[in-house]
Amino acid sequence: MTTEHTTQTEPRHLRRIGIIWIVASIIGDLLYWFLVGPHVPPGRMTSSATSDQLDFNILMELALPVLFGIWVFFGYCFVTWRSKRRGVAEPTGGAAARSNLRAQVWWIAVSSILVLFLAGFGTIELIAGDGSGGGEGPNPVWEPTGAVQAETAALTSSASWTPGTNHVLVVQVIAQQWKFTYRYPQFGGFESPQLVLPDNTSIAFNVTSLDVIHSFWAYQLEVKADANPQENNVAFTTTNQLGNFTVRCSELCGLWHGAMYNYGKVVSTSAFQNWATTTESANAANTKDLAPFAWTYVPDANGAAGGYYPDGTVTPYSPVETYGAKQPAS
Amino acid sequence: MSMGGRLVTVIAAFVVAVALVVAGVAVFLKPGVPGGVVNFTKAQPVGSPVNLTVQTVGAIGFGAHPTWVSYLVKDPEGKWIHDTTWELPAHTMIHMTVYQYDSGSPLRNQEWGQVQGTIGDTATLNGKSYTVYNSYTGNGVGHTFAVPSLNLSVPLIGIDGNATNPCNAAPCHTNYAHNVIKFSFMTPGAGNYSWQCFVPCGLGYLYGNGGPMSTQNYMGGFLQVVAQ
Amino acid sequence: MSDTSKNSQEITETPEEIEYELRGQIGSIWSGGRLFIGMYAFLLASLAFAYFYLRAANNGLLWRPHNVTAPTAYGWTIYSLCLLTALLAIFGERRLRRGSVADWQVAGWIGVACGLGALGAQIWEFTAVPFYPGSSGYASTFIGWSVINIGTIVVGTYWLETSLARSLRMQRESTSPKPELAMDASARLFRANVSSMTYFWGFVAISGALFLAMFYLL
Amino acid sequence: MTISAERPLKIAPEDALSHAHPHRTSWTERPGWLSQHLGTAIIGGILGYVFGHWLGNYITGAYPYNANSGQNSSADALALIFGVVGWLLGIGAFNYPLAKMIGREPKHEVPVEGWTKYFRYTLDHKVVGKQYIVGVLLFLFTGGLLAMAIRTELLNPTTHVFGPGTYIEIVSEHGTIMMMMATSVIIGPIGNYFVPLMIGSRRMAFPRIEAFSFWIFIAGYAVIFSALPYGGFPTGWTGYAPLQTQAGPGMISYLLGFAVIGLGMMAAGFNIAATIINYRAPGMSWSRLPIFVWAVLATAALLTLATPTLFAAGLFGVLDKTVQTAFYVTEHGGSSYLWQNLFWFFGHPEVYIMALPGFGVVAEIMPVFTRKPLFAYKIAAAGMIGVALLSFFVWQHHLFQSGINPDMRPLFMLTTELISLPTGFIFLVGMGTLYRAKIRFEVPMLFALAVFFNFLIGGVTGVFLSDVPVNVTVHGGFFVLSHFHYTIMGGLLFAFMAGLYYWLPKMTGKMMNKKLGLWHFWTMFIFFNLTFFPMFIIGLLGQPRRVFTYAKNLQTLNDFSSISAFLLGFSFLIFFANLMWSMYIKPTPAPANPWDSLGLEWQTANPVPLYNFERIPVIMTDPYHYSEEGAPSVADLGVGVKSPVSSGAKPAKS
Repeated sequence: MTTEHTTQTEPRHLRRIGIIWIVASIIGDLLYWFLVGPHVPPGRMTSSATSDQLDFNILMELALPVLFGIWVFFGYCFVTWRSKRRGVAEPTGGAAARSNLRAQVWWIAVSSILVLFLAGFGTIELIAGDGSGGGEGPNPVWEPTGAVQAETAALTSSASWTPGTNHVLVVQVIAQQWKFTYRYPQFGGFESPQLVLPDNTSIAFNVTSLDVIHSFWAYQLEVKADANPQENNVAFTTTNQLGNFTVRCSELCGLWHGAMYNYGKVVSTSAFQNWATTTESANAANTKDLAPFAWTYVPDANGAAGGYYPDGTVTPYSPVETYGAKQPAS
Repeated sequence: MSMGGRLVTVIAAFVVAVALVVAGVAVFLKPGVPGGVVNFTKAQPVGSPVNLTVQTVGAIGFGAHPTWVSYLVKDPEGKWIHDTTWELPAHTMIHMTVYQYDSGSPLRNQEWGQVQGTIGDTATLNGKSYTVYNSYTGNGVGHTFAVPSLNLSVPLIGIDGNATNPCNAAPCHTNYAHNVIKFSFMTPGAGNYSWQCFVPCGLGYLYGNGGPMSTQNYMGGFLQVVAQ
Repeated sequence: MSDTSKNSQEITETPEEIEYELRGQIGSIWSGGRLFIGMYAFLLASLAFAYFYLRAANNGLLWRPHNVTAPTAYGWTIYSLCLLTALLAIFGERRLRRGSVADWQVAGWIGVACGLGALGAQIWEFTAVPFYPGSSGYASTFIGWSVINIGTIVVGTYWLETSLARSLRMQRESTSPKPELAMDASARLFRANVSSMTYFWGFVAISGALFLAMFYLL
Repeated sequence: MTISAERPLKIAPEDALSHAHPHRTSWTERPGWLSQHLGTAIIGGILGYVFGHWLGNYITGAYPYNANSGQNSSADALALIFGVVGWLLGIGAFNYPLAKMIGREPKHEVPVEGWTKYFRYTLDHKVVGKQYIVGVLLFLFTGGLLAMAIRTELLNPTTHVFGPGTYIEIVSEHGTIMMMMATSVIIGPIGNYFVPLMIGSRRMAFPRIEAFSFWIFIAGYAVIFSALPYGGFPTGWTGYAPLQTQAGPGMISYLLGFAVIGLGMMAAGFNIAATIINYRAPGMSWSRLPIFVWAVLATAALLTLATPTLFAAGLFGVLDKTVQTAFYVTEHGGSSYLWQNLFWFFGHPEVYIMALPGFGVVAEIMPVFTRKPLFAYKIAAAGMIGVALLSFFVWQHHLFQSGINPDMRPLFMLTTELISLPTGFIFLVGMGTLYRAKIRFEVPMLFALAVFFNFLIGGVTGVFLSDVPVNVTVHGGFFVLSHFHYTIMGGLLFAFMAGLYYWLPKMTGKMMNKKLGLWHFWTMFIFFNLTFFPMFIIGLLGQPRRVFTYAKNLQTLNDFSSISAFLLGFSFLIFFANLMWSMYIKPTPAPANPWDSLGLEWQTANPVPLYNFERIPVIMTDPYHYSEEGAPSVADLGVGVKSPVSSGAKPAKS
């Protein structure tokens, strides 16, 4: 927006707007960075929480100048060129008011750079953060060191975990209507409604569902992964603070969706070791009855599937044949 | 029509609309607790244990969904009531008795075959104590009584699916085939605690969790725990 | 005051205005016909997406157990009849443009018969399907395809039939021997409509071949 | 007085063919008691419903899954399908399609005079536009009341006004009804009424399809409302399978409701696109098209191309629930991901179906109240088209945490952030238009400016959501809920209000009351922001969507939001009062061109005659030559009057 029509008395509006904008942006950004930024939820309990907080704050640092830029511009226009203001000049139409190549090029250039930077930065954070705590599907492309070995070993009966050896802890999250339960394959595959995690450890959450879609949201851990039936959705994070956290279901899953939450805790590695071995032996009687540890659990076609599909009554479809050994004996 | 006439018309139409909305809310959305609340805190000395007796039935036999499975509760006067919100005193021992009239099936997740959160993590089936039940054997599990937020879960073992005298309409009497499951638990502090069943018993619904499993007053409700 | 008809005095349209509106109308039939094909393409693409998605996922190894196939004879019959209808419609339209109204009528009505035959075969096929709808991903998408194809055939045959019926009525109401080929508004609109209709049938023939291959041959 | 080449035009303008056969037969003439209207439609709907229910139970009642579950989805589905067919038969939508089968041409319609035409299958686009106002307000107020119920439940974290089932039912119904409303809220009333007027056309391309789109929209209301007596559906408006497959009979209402509304959307988009392409007046080149028409054209393209996917997804869902296919059931060879992909492939263009007309209204209104030409017209049009195109390539950003194609997340993060470029163009246009202007803060202008404020927040938070790491926190929580309320309610609904206050004088010849309008604006603007801004914080603090219980420490914020929401609801009462007062109780006649606009739609007679323009206008230039000396007039209206040339900021005449 050039100022071709600027007369002697006309102030240089764009410069004024620019100055107000820069001052407001600097103050806003500084205030945000030092006062708000460090407290942005969900805190810094894990590696993904810490890096996602940084990501949020960087976005906010860029968003504030954008917001201020547009607000200042609009506000300035409202004050300066409101029709009721005494002596406001008649506007000038014509070609100059219809488009301004410089302004358009600048606008497109700046917003493109901003957008491309954000996409690039987000991608780097995503990859560097091993998926940033989000669900990465059954075969994660970005994962912490040792995760592949731990995941592969988890399916064997020899899987184990000992503190201090930097082993990735594999936790299976089983969502069902309407509760999460957790299996620990490295501790004999016991299952528990309690989620306890060791400090300073990379955790591989393997999230699956026994029925409809749920979403495992460990809020303070900054982990969120949808639980789909017959799908394994893996999310990683590394704990770095002791404390309690909340787990909620964040995908509408039916009647008791709102009641589908529990609290977990991050404890010291030795306390975790202690809890896990104790629970493993306490639950041993039930663990042997559980379905063998697997990434997903196919329902019994007749009983647990609810009898919606008339399996087995229509030839040639036979659930026994199609499900084969995966079908639990009933 | 004069202006006053038009004004009256609009106001009348508005009143009619409001009435329709109120009626719609009352009929379709039904604020409040479905069925109502059975109160176990009245006529109860403070601190003394509460006896809570319920039954499960395979097909309730009356109401809007006669084929649905449901819980019934015995109110303090000893009458069976179709109602799943129970008002209980806080920090009090609850002695719960379940008359199980329904047959069983394998659990979707054998985790719920474990008795959890009761006093001593144990329950009794027809007088015999148990802590774990393998649902792939025997009669399977009919239902579980579970309060997820209290980590309370008790598998209610099913009756023989081929029993000659199954109960098909509530309330059932003890001359029908049944199991008696007893356990005790402590109520926590005041609050609303939802309870539900983890057996896919909503027959004819995908994963067995639709219909009665997804409708309050059938296979789920609240423990309304109040401070005394 | 808001009653618009009260403000409508008797006016007359100039010939230019009539011609302008008529061109708009012909253009609408033309572009509407293509837009309709676009809409239908997205509908069929959704089905094709479901097909290939479930095929690639092969969840529970239940994409297509035992390589079950819908009755191939029905598939070929339905598709051949659809193709025949399309070819007859296209042939008829070409003959019509060259002035042979009788050829258009004969080809068109045979086309309608073929379309109805395809519809009947598509419906009757349900009785001959050797699998349960929910038994596999293939079975599900096949049922979906059958339902969508019933819709397609109904729409196409209806369009062909209404064109022919219009043509017949034009002949009955007109004194000239070939009113379809006249230069009046009615005839021009009629020809635009027939043209769009043949394009649709051509689209049905091509997309039908793809789905024939997907469901019966692959 | 009719000469052979000319025709009298005191007929329905859609009836361009009638002159071809002046000696038409009397096949359409019926006695008055056989005429078709809303009443016969309702009767037809009820009869169809009863018949369909009987048929479904007759065929499938004995199937074991129907007997066991105590519900027969096939019967419910057939009842609703036949109900809609009966409704359409009753209103007369099938008269012409059936007559066509015996070669009839469109019947000679004598336009109905008086108020009864609003209850009929009327072919005048101006009547359809007004019908749509009532239609979308019906949706809007129903959805709004449900929103009040949601906020009532959320007043307390643990004490429940409604049960959890009823709460989910309310949430789902609110979301679905509002989404359906939002697809049509501007396109329906303003698009149908003003697109022909803005492009200098006397008619719509397919008036029957237009009337069909309205009447099936109303049938859609009945279908989706039927979910409430059926006990609702538990899935929210996104209808995720397999919960969808598990749900009760209300789910059928959802699936068929969206299918029915989808048919209406396709019909509306089809008709509008054909009209804009083919019925522009001479001289109305693409570069002279009013920007609102560009927005509507982009929207129409999305409506026609994206909606078939929704239709297909809904069809598969209905098949899963009735004939037990397994499209969405993973254990049976289907996939729960399939619905998510199909739904969001429609769902994201759907979001822009809602946003674009709002942009169009705002950009159309700005020049009038700034007395300046629209800044960067080409950029604005390119932005609309760009948004429409890009919207097909971003759908997986709804699925960042779902585990679907996780390695594609950087790509979808990029496409999603790229879409903020064309969206940003709208802001450039707004800012350039305001610069050195003379701004009149009339009620429509205030609403239009509020769109910029709200949509800025909605758009910036959209960038937060598109960033995969940040998305981990905000996905599925109140943050995203607040984000899309800022874009849809803050953007679209404010733009709808701007459009309504701006164009109602043309549609009805009556002015909206300015004082009440200002009250309406300020209460709506303030309480909208007070309602939804706290939800960003609530979301960041960890409250998931659609829950009936939440953490106790969030009660203060939730209560603040709830109370603001009730006051926001109150502002809609002010709107309703204003509408009734100004349109019915004590109407003030509007000047012919109350805002002193150059737009072609203001140049026709008032009220708009049936045929819109006495002569088809010849367009000389675009309608944005404000404050320009020696500017050409917009159009030659051909009746001895040229449309006025505006030179400056005359004060509003109201």
